[in-house]
Parts: sequence; C-alpha cells; structure tokens
Amino acid sequence: MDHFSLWLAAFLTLGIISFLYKDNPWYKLTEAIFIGISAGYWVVTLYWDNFYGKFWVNKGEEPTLWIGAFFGFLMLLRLIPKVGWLSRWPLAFIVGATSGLWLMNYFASNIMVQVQATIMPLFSTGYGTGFDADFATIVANFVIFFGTLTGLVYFFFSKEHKGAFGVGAKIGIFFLMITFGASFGYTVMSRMSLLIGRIDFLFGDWLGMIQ
Amino acid sequence: MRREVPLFITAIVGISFVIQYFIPHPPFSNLSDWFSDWFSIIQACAIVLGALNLMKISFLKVKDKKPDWGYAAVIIVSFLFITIIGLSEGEGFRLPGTKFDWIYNFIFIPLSATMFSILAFFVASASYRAFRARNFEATLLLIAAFFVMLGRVPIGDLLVWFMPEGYQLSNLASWVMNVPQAAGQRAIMIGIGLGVVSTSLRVILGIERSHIGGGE
Amino acid sequence: MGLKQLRIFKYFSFIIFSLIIINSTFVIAQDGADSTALEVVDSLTLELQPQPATNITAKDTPNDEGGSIIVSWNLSADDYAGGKVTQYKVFRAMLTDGKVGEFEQVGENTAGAESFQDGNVDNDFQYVYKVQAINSFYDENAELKEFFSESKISKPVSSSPQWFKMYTINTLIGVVLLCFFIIFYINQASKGKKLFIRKLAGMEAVHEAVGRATEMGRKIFYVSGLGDMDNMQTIASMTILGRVSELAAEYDTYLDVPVCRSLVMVTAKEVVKGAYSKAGRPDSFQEDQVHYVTDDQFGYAAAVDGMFVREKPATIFFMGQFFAESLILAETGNSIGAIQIAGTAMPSQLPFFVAACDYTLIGEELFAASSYLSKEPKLLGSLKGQDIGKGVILVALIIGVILETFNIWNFSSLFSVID
Amino acid sequence: MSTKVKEILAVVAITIFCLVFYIGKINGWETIEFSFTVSMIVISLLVLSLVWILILTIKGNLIERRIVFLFVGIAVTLPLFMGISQKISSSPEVVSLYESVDALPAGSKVLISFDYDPPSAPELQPMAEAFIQLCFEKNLKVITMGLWPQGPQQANLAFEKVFSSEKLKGRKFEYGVDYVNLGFQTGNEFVVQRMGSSFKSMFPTDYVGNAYNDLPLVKNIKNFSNIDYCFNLSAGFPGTVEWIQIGVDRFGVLLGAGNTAVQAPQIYPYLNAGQLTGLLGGMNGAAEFEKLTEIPGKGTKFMLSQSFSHMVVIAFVLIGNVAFFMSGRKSMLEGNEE
Repeated sequence: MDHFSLWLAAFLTLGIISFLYKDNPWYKLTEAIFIGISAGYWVVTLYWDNFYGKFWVNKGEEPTLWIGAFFGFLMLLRLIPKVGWLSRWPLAFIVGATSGLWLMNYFASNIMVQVQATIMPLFSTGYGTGFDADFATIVANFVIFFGTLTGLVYFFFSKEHKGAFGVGAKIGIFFLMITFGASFGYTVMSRMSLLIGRIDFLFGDWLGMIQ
Repeated sequence: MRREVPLFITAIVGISFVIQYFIPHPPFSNLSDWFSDWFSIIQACAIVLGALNLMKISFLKVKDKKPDWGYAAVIIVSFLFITIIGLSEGEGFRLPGTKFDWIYNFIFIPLSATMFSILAFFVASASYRAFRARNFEATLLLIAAFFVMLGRVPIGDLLVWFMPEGYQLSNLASWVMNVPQAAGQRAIMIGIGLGVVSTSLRVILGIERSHIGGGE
Repeated sequence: MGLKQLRIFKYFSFIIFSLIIINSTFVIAQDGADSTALEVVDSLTLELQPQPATNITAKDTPNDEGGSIIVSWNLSADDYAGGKVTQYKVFRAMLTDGKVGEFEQVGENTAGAESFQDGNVDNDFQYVYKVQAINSFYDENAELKEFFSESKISKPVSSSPQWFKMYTINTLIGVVLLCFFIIFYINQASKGKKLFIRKLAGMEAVHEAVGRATEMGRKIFYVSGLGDMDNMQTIASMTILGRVSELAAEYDTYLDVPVCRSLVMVTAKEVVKGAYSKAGRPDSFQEDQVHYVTDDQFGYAAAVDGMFVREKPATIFFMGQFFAESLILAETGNSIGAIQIAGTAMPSQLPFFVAACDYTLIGEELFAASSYLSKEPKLLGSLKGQDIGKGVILVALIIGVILETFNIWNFSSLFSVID
Repeated sequence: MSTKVKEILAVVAITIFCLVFYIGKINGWETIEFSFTVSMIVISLLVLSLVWILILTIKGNLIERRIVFLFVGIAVTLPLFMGISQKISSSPEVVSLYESVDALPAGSKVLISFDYDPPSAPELQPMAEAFIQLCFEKNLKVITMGLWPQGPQQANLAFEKVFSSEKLKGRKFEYGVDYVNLGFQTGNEFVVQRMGSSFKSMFPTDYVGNAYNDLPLVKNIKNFSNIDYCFNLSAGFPGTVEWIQIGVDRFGVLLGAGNTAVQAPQIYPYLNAGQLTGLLGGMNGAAEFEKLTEIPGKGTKFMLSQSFSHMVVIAFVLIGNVAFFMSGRKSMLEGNEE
C-alpha cells in the first residue's frame, strides 16, 4: 500500500465519520463520490458479469439466452415513450417467475420444514427413544412448542384478539419480543465488530499505533 | 393488449415455476436455470435506465445551478471515471492489480465499510434514546437483549464468576438463542411463508396487479 | 523371511500368474493400464493390498432429470478405522452391443463410503461400473505409494429422467390445499360475503400520516428497501406503494420514491403513474418522483440519509426488504421528527423499526398490508384463506406433538421435503 | 471564538496528530500498549464519565447524540491498546460445527462459499481463516467459491494468511490438487440450484481462468453428491438461508455456517431443525472457533473491544431507562428530544 492510497482511504473514511458531527461539506463530498462510484461500480459489474459473461460469451451455444436478451431489449424501450409500455412484458415475466419460485421455496422451507421441526415428542430426545429426555430438554421442548404455537396465533388476521385467543396472541407477542431482543443484541454485536474493524484500519494499518 | 398480455405472461410463467418444483423432466428442470440467466440479462439492461436516470437528475441540478450543484457534478465525474475505467479494463476487471481493483480497494471499500461501521454509533444512540421499557413487551425485549449481549462476550461470564460451570451467562445466552428465540423466529417464518404463498398466488391469479400499472 | 511366508508367497504368485494369463487371454480389450500394477507382485504388495469392495450395484438415480447413476457397494473387509482402505475409485465403461468398452475413472470417495453418484452419463446408454479399493500413503521417501484391488463389474444400467419427484407428493398436497383455501375465500368474498379482518395498527395510520404531510406542506418519502424485483417483499412493497401513492395523489402531496434497483425504478414508475391516473390526477405525476440512486447498499443509505436531513419529510414509509441500512434510515428519520411507518419480513431489522418507527408491520403483516389498504373484498378474502392455512398448521402441530409424545406415530415425517 | 474557527482548529489538530503518527510509523515507532495500571485507570475514567452522563440525564436533559457518538468511539478504541486477556467460553453450536468437521475423514472434499464483501470482513474473515486452516491441518481438500462478487478475493486473502501461519509453514499445498478457488458467479440462489445438477456448468473456469476439467481436485466433482461438507460464510442475501433452502433441503448437503451476528438469530431455527451442523455467529463465534481450533486470530484480539462496546450499549439503555422512570414516563414519551 503506497502512501497516497492509504491517505485517500483514510480521507474518505474520516469524511463519512464526520457526518456524526453534522452534515458538512466534507461529508457531502464523500457522499457524492460514494454515489457516483457505487453506481458506476454496479454498471461495470453488471455489464461484465451479467451481460457479457452470461449472454455475450454463451449466446451461440445457448439459444434460450436470446429470449432474455429480447426481454432486456424490451426493457430498454422505456427510453422511447411511445412504446415504453412494452417494458411491462419483462416485468410481468420477472414478477411471475419470482412468484412461482418463491411460492414453492417458501412453502417447502418455511412451512413444511419448520412444522416438521416443531412436531417433536416432548419428553424424549427423539421419536421412538422412549421417555429419555432430561429436565432441561423437556423444558426446551415445551417452550419451543408453545412459543411457535402462540406466535402463530398472533398472526391471525380474521379473528379479534379476545378471550382465550387473545391470551394466546399475547403470549405469542412475548415470544416475538424475546426474538427481537435477541436480534437486537446480535445486531449490536455485529455493528460493534464492524466499527472495531474500521478503527483497526485507522489506528493499525494507517497510523501504525496498534499491532 | 397493454394489460392483458402482461397478466397472461405473469400467470403462465408463475404456474410453470410452481410446476417445475415437482417435475424433474426437461424442459421443466431447465426453467429455473433459464430464468436466472434471463433475469441477469434483464438486470444488466435495466441498469442502463437507472444510470441514465441518475445522470439526468444530476445533470439538471448542475445545469439549473440548484443548491449543492457542485456535489452533483462530483457524482457525474466519479460515475464516469469508474465506468470508463471498468469498461475499458475488459473481462478480468476485478483481478488484483487492475485499476478497477485499486478503486475498489481504496475508494469503494473505505466508503462502504465506514458507512457500515457508523451503524455502531447509531445503535448506541438508539439505545440511549429509543429503547424504553414502555410496557411489558418492550421490557421483555430489553431483558432478552441484555442477556444475549452480556452472554456473548467474555466479560459476561466474569460478572457472574460465582455461578457454577454450565449456569453462566454464556449458557443462558445460548439457551435464549436456541429456545425462545428460535420459537419466535419459527412463528415469524411460518407466517412469512403463508404471506408469500398468498401474495404469490394473488399475483399469479392477476388479483394483485399494481406492478403492471395499477388497478384498471 | 520365514519358510511359511515363503510358501504363501509362492502360492499367491502362482494364482496371480494364472490370473494374468487368464486376463490377457480373455479380456483382450483391457490394455496395460490395469496389469501394470500387477507386475510388481511381492509380499509387500500382498500385505498392503486391501480386500476388494463387493456386491457392486448401479442404478438410475430416482426422481431426477436424468444423466446420473448411483453406484453402491459393500465395504471392503479392510475398511474399518485404522484399516488398509483409504479411498475408493469408481470406474465406468460403456456397453455397446453387449461389449464392454474401456474403463475410465469417474470419481472417488473416501473410506467408509458405500456409494458414489456419477452425474456425467448420457441418458439411454448402457454402462457398467467397477470399484477399486485403494490403499495410498507416503513412504519414508515422501513418495506416494498406492495399492489397490478391484471389484467385480456391475450389471449394466442406464439413466433416464422422471416425470415426477415422488417424494414431493406431500408438498404437492399441502400447497394445493393451501391454495384452495385462499381461492375459496377470495371467491366467497367477491360474492359479497362479509369477512372480519382485525385492525392493523400501522395501516390504520396511513391516512393520518399522509394527511399530516399535506398539512405541513412537506414531502412523503417511500423507501422500498434493497430487494430487487425477484424478491416477494419488494413485490408486496410495490403493491403497497400503489395504495400509498393513490392517497398522496388524492391529497395532492409530493411523494418521493428513491430506489436502489433499476428494475424497481421501472416498476415503481408504472405503479405510481397508474395510481395517479386512478386517483384522477394523471397530470400531477412527475417522472422524477421515482428516481434511481445506486445499487450499492450504503451508497443508497448515505444518499437517502442526506435527503432526509436536507428535505425534512413529514412522513416516511419503509416497506420491503431491509438490511443494515434500516437503522441509519430509521434513526435519522426519527431524529428529524417524521412519522414513520415500517414493514418488513426481515426479523433482524424488526427491533430497530419497532424502536425507531411509530408503526411497524411484522413479517406476514407486510404481505397482508396491501390487501388491507385496498379494502377490496377479494384481497381480504385471501387473508381469510391464509388464516385457515394457519389453523390447519396449528391443529397439525398439536395432533403431531401428541402422537409423537406418546410414541404412536412419527407424524413429523409427513412434512419431510427431502428424499 | 466562533464555531467555524473551532471546527477548523479541530480538523487541523487531527491532521497534525495523524501526520505525526504516520511519519512515526514510517520511522519504525513501536506500537502502543497500555500497562495493566494504565488500563485500569482508563476503565475507571470511562465508568466515571458514564456516571456523569447518568446524572445529567436524570436531571432531565438528555445528552446530545454527538456526545453518545464520541463516547462510543472512545470506548471502542481504547481497549485495542490494552493487553488484557479474557477467558473465552464455547457455545454448543460452535462445538458441534467443530466436531462435524473434525469427524470428516482425511481427503474429504469441503466446499466453502464466501458470500460476503470486505465491509463484513471483520466478523467473517477470522472464521474463514480458522476454518481453512483447520481443513488443511486435517488434510481435507478445500474448494472455495462466492455468491458475492468480492467473495473469491476474500478467499484468496484467507489462503495467503493460512499458508503463512506457524503451524502450516513447513507444508506445501498445491493449487488444483489441495485447494481450488472457483471464483464468483452471478445468479444468487440459482447458482446453488444449478450446482445441484452440475458444478461445471456454473464454473466453467476457476478464479484465474483454468478450465474446470484441468483441475484434478474438481474434475470428477459433478455436483453436491461428490462433496462431503459445505461451509458457508454469509453476510446477507444470498447466503445461508439460500444454501439451506436449496443446498440442504433439495440436494441434502451437509452444511455448516458462519454468519454475521445480524444474520445469526434467523439461522437458529434451521440449526434447531437439524438443517445445519453448526453455526458461528459474529465475532464471538469466530473467537470461540479460534479457541477450539487453537488458531488464535483477530477474533480473539478484538474480543476486549467487543466486551467494552456491549457494556457501553447496555449502560446507555440503562441510563436512558433510569431517567425515563425517574423523570416521569409521560413527559419523555411526548418530548421529541434533540
């Protein structure tokens, strides 16, 4: 790493950090550079990886790719207002395909598999092993089972949260809150790690004050 | 034509993609591969629209000398700078040693990594100002967060040095993550699964059609 | 070398010698490659050569698109912890008009493995397989030594694609059932049957939030997250955008939609434009209301953050797939005092939305929101259908847990999605 | 003095500070490490300032955001200069990951997918390094790839680091035989889907352009059925969830994962359902894994700062809430503090 590169990186790093003090010209400059560079970065990446790498290189061998190129072309027709409505076709295609794929993927992974995982013998370590679980496992099994059950109750739309149902939904919301709390804790952990990484760059790589 | 054809395309494509889950026989087995290729190509074409849009707005700002127009000029210059270099570099634009790689390492990474890391400050500020034990639910959220935060760093176990092995904060954090947390996540996941199925179905059936230009 | 070993050695060399002769007499097609290893036969070889794998079977891989065959075998007698076998190599030959072609190695597997999936075959050709049990190690001179013994040849086999993955039958039944519920209630609702849907706090507030922006004479921002159009959350977000922009058009308030995906920009333009004309104000729509910023997560966050600080919107919507940027955006929005309504199915971002926003739609609620906002009976019907699905799941959970707890039936296997 | 002048002075002071130390670095100044006493004094000062913030807050004026920011900055930076070591525990999900890799016979093929970019590297890079080193120590074959464009670069960095480590110094690793970097491919989850039928169709060449069939390690690998273990390092989409939904649920791969802490909670239900063999969550996961594998790295080094930062956040939540309860809940809920 030569001096110029290091100082440039440090200059940009501090520019972003200066936003914490207030919105200022240094930040605005780095922000503008950031927007321009990142937009350009994605143009370049998508051109080489997607257009060139996927289509241009293989267009001879894979005739189906031309359909994609045709859709892409329709997309570009937006630039001509008169026929711009044709760009709805590729959109319709994308939305349709996404819907179909997600419908099955989520049905399988989020519903089937999770239901399968929640159905378990409460007093055993596995099906058919007899009542062999220790106290901690039994508690864990119960908590997972009732937590999932009541959490689901919370999501009912067509029933007022009243009476026994309301109690269920209330307990469900407690579980959701614990989940969010844990997520919050982990997010703190993650963000702090990244900050530490950056400080390591400033004081370690750049200024050489720490090992 | 303008509305019927897209609806038709959505329905046919959507149904084929549901079917392909069950049928391993060609051509169904190829569908998702094809889609991924086509989507990539469409994405590459669409970014032209996005980039032009950004350039147009920035250019108008400079032309009309709107406030902060200088920064708009910086956007244009830096965009053109990296795009020209990247496109002229050829297929191996990302390999170590290229100019693009230098831009990536010394401009792009510092910017995005720092932007990412200032989140730490916002988290702290949000903790101080927003996370209040307003009611029982919020209190529960905070307590769970406490135990997880303490249990996941060595200092947590130091605080409860008097507890026996196996009952320390790290064990408690593990339990929270593996048991009640997982139960909550699971309820959310199943809910999301149902929501996705229902929304997908509405889209495929053409009941939900705003993506092709609203109601009628 | 003792006398006894010498005798065994002689005995074995006789057998191997005869084998070589048999080999060269009957299997002319096989050339040197196989016999070279047999050339240097001494006691060391015998000691180091593992027993062959037995009972080689090859069959077409079930439930696939063809082009693949599963070869399985019984472990060599020398394959145990600390045994001689270190690896198995799988060889394949094509069978044409009943004649075995040349064998080539198609793969290997570690010791202890009893099968190998050969995915490089062409459909409807006949193949045969054999397996070598390998003992390989580095000797004291750091040279790689390899000893092997070969199994018998498998029966011929060919691969073909299947028309249905048998093991997905349960998924098929499940998904058909769920879709049936949803469609059934959509039908009921469009026939005019009244359906009760509970209040969603976030959605009740949308009118108020848009109204507030109008009163204050400030903008509304609609942030649709990082997802592209191949993401269901983004699609749901676009449908919500449709309802919100309709309201904004009615109130005649400026709606600003900064996006970070070009395809989303194109879609959002269609959506907003459509909504404006639906609200009877097609002229109020401006092309640049929906504008692209950058595909980069934090480039986008930095830009939108700057917009919030400088333009001080009265109302901000966050709907869609969010990652880390959610916190920067929601915190900044909170600090400028905007009313914020958020919705996402990303559990990791929900706590921050819950803390920093006035209303938050959690998970499934995001997908329900557009139906809710539209108040269209058909869409509300689908929510009812979803609920029936949820009811079935609840009942299945309870019955299943009871059955499994009392060891009556392994109910959860009904929900298995893998072979 | 006007604010403007003060601001300029501050910028100048920072610049001089940086210049001095930069020149010092070039001239070979030693790194700074606080002694135990100094560390303790620093810690007490931090605690005292927290008490001061608490008092201010109770008095009814919430301190400014910027002071919170400054405090966090200091509290995270200073521990990096301290030489205090801590005891690291090991959670079950980390142990089970370690054990599942440990159980693989020598020669097994391990596929590692690098699905992150440099901004997430502080959390994930230590995991990658420890994991790869463990694989090599156990004589496993390593194949790397990326669903994120920058992933393969991170993989190369990790390989370099591992090869120069103390334990593996004497050994030679041949590219194409002992390890391969297949590079990046666009298509998100579809890449995984397609690898289920053919690796080669997704990666006709490796990262540097060698043809797939010329690489002895992978040329006989058709799809996941020829892979013994998969490890996924993920910072978001596409990542672990996609690997589970497609790799595990459709193709039955054996999968372990390393995640940024943000992602990790979402992965627990999968872990619980047995779809994953183990999970490393965030920097703490990295540090625990480093301890199990006895390969100390940055994860361990940063743990002290991590501990401090957690304490600071907890302190801020507590201070905010104490003030909230003492000064009456209502007034604070309404006031839009700034």
